[in-house]
Amino acid sequence: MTIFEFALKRSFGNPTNLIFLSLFPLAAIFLPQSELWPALPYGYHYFGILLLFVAIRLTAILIEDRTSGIVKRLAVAPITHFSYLSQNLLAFACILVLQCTVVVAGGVLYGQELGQPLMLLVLYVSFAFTALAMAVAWVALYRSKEIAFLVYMTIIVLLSLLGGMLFPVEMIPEPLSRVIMVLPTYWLTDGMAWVTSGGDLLDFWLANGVLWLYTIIFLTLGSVRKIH
Amino acid sequence: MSPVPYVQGWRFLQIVALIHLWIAGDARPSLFLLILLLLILVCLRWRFPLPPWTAALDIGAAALFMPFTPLAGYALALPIFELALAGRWLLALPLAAGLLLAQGDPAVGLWFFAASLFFGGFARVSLRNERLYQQEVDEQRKARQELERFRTELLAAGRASAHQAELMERYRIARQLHDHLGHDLTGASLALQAYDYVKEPEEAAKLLAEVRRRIERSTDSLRETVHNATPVARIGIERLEQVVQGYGELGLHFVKTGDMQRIQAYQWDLLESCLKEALTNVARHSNATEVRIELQTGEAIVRLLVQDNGTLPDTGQPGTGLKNLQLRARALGGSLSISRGQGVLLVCVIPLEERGEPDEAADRG
Amino acid sequence: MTIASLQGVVKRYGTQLVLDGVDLDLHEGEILGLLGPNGAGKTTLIQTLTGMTPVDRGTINLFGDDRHPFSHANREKLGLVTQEITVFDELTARENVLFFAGVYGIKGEEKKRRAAEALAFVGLEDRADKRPAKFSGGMKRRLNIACALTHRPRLLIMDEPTVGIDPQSRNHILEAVTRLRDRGTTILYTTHYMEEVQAIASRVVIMDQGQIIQEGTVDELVRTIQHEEKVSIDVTDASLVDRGRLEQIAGIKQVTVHGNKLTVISAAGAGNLDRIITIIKEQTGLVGIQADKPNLEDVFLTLTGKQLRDKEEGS
Amino acid sequence: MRVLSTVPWTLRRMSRDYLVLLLLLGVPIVLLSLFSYLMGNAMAESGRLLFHDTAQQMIMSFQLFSGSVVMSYLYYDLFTEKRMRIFTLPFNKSLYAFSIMLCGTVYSLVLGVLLMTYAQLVLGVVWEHWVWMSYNLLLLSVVSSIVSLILMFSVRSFKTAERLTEIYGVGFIVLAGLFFPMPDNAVMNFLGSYGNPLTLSDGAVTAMANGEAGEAWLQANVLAAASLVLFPLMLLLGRRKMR
Repeated sequence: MTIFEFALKRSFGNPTNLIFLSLFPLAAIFLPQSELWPALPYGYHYFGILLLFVAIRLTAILIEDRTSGIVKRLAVAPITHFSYLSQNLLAFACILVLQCTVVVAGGVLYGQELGQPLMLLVLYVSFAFTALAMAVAWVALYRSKEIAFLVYMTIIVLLSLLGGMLFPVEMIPEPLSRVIMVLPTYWLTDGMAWVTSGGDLLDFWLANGVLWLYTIIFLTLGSVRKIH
Repeated sequence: MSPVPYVQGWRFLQIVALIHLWIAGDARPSLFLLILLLLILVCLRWRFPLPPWTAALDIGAAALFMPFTPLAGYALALPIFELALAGRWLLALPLAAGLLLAQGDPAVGLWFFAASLFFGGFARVSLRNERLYQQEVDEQRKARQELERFRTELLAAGRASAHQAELMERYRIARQLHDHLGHDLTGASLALQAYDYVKEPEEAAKLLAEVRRRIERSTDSLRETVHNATPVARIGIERLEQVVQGYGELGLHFVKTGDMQRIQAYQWDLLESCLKEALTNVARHSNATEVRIELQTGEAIVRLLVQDNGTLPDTGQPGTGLKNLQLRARALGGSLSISRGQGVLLVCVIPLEERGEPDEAADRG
Repeated sequence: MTIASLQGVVKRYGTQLVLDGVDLDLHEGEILGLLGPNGAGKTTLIQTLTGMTPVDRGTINLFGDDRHPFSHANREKLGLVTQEITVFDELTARENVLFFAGVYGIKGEEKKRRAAEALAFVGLEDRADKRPAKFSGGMKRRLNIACALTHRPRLLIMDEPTVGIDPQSRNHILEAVTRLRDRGTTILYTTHYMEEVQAIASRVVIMDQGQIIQEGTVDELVRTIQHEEKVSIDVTDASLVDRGRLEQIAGIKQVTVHGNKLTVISAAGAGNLDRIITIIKEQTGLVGIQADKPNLEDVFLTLTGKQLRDKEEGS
Repeated sequence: MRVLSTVPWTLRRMSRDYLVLLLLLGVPIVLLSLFSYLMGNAMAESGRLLFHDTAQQMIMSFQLFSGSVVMSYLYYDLFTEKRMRIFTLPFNKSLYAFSIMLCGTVYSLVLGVLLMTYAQLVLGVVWEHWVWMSYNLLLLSVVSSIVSLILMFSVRSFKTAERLTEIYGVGFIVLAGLFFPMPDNAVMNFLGSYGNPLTLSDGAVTAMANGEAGEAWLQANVLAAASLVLFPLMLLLGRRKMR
């Protein structure tokens, strides 16, 4: 578990990461509630975007390993690529799950209206894994950390815009409103809508299920071993 | 170009088609699970070579949703493609019956299936062709390498026989010198020594005549030996010089240093071929006006360097002529290197055989 | 004993042939210097030998196993010092070494001991708890080596381990490499720097255009090319020397005068030094004689007509 | 004026930096089109297209990031890679830095105008006062460049400076209340109105469109005054850093 342990150490070694990992989630707890839309307090409504950012920041470690040549060393060492990747992902997942828990628990203690906090936590965790898997797949495409990050930023903006995080999904006109159902962020907002307004429990689990299937898909795509 | 990207592309395209059908249809959220399940299988096939039986997983996923949606019927196109790709297209036929179960548009489904079946079969054929082609290329390469090894052995054998022939010739000359020249000269020398002690003029005149006769005979014999030993064709450095003269129109500078005697016949052969090839290339393909040729013979190697001042760009791989020469040079334990910088530079290095008295050479060096 | 070997290895990238039937044997306990210009295929050779890239043809044998040369058991005996400095900037030197020790499955007290040992081996024990971001180039290179030593590899592959560092650090590294060899480690060493190979390698392989074009000991290689000798002679007054007379001596190719220094180039083994000195002594005073020996750089130049290193990048 | 001869080259370098083009031109175009599509013909209370306001705010918002281009060019030319080469050239370094800043500002303005043209020609937004809007884009771009450079000159690490400019850009967008309403207190109100370059320029353009020229000039002049105040500060810090 050396790689796991060091992935944790390195994730917290970077000051910008620290802000992303601690300050932003804490700030999210205290953001106000809107009268009309969204139904969740702003901090919780936008938390998905934060998860997307945190995921790409954490997985930047994988690009660093590739550009610095660490991957070469590990390719020669008696360790499989699978175990390298899974230990890193496990570390990142631990951080994200912890973050979700802190945010939801903080909200409950602070007295935010969260509908069903436990279900919200489940949904956040599901989405955290999806975000992580997406970031891993994305990072596998790039050699430069900066470019991967900048281009992914625009993807995040588009994803959150179309997924109904900056804009109520109901406002999106007909043909597009169907197309956006393929976006993972749509299923997050779908799940969040269930958390606040309730409904068929099956719908909630469907949203989670879709997120988990996406996780598997992106992990399959992102698990390619690239040395250069 | 390999057909593999097209196969992968087709798989993803099928998923896109399903998504389109889903969106154009009722876009029920739960059906998206089916598409994602199939997408997982497609991704797995992209990453790892899955065995054909995994088509059963696609069929299973589709069957699960069959009662609820026509989409599941269309989804059978995926396993049909996989089966056709695996050459089990007969197994794909019963799947087409799924069309009857699905409530969708049978026309769309029919052509979707037919396209999958045909492209699957086509991809199978082109994948197999690619494999066969690669196999053939590899075998040819192997054959060429064996040929090369064989030629190396042949050259070594030729080298050995050349050496043998030289030894025999040397022995023949030595024997001739010893048998005829040697006897006669020894006899003449003895006769001259005896001449000093002979008092009688007749005896002396007889001895002198004998000496003259012997010397005359040995002169003849020497002339004959030398005549026999002198080759009719030009050899060694003269051949190289002749080659150089053949390209008089180019500005050629030929510099040679070292002991040319040490270069063996088979080595001259290679050097000549290299020089010819290099100069032909310059004359044919280059705009060079000056060519510098150096032949250096050292303690252990002979090195031929041909440098021109051409400015035409590199046209890629060296020609077969140079490739062959490279092989020949390697067969003689040497190397041939071509590089392009300011003009083309060709360097051929061949190791020389050990001198008869290596210790002495080392002491002086 | 052969510890690793490549047989008829062919590697293509697209249509480009990078390794063209390479045969190479590594013997236990030797330092094998691998030389060649950029693009000769050195890096690809290392990548195939370490299992980073599969080969298109040919076999690789590591530690006597050619069916599964890259099994975990074999990889535990293999070390790689990469060309890039592959250490984590955000971890201290000791943590870096501990990381790689952990990857090789070393645990507990043993791990700490091995880490300390590796750091001491490259002379970084007093900097063990500093971050490499503040290190000089040479210290980073040394840490880079230490990271490959904790598992005590039998075969250590070093890909240009001394690029861009000061002479002092370089000597330190070279000395460490010879100490490793004395401990019984087999080392494959690639570099641009001839003098390093000349100093430490027991055998040299020269690559060009994906092929091995020469191999042998340094002495053997140098001897093969020795077709001329260069002698520098310092005299009291060079203007008094009759160059024409010197050039008439058998074997002399060239005589040049630079200040009071005469440079005489003659055919190898001509044995004419005595006569040269006699003639010079007749004409002026002799201050000193110095014979220049050819080096591997010259070997490479002789074989290919190319410099091993492009002039501008040499430092 | 040897520095002048470098200007065309600086502009050419900037126009070939495809990543920046993608982020500051490609992404806004996509976003504008998307918003235009999503909002359709919805009308605001003022009687204008709802999308008109959004497009105006978005085009303005992207000017906040104009500083990052200037910053990275200055960083690579004067502080790292090309430092030695540039410092041996026979021209005034401060002037060169200034020319890069001007180029970056103009470049950003050009991108802004391109976006306006796209919005008008393709998306059907009718800008009332092209010149006035361009003038405000320029002011915003100047202020952003100056702020970025001040940040860069006052912190040691370039990475930190980059993060700070991102915080400046995103921060003022958030403070302007574009994502969610800000809490109602004096500080936040100030930062959401006269204390925020984005709202100032946006307000100036909207005021002019509504025919309130006095209010419009007031807001624009506040922005201009801010850049006049910040400029000497930037010079001071820059001179200290460059030595």
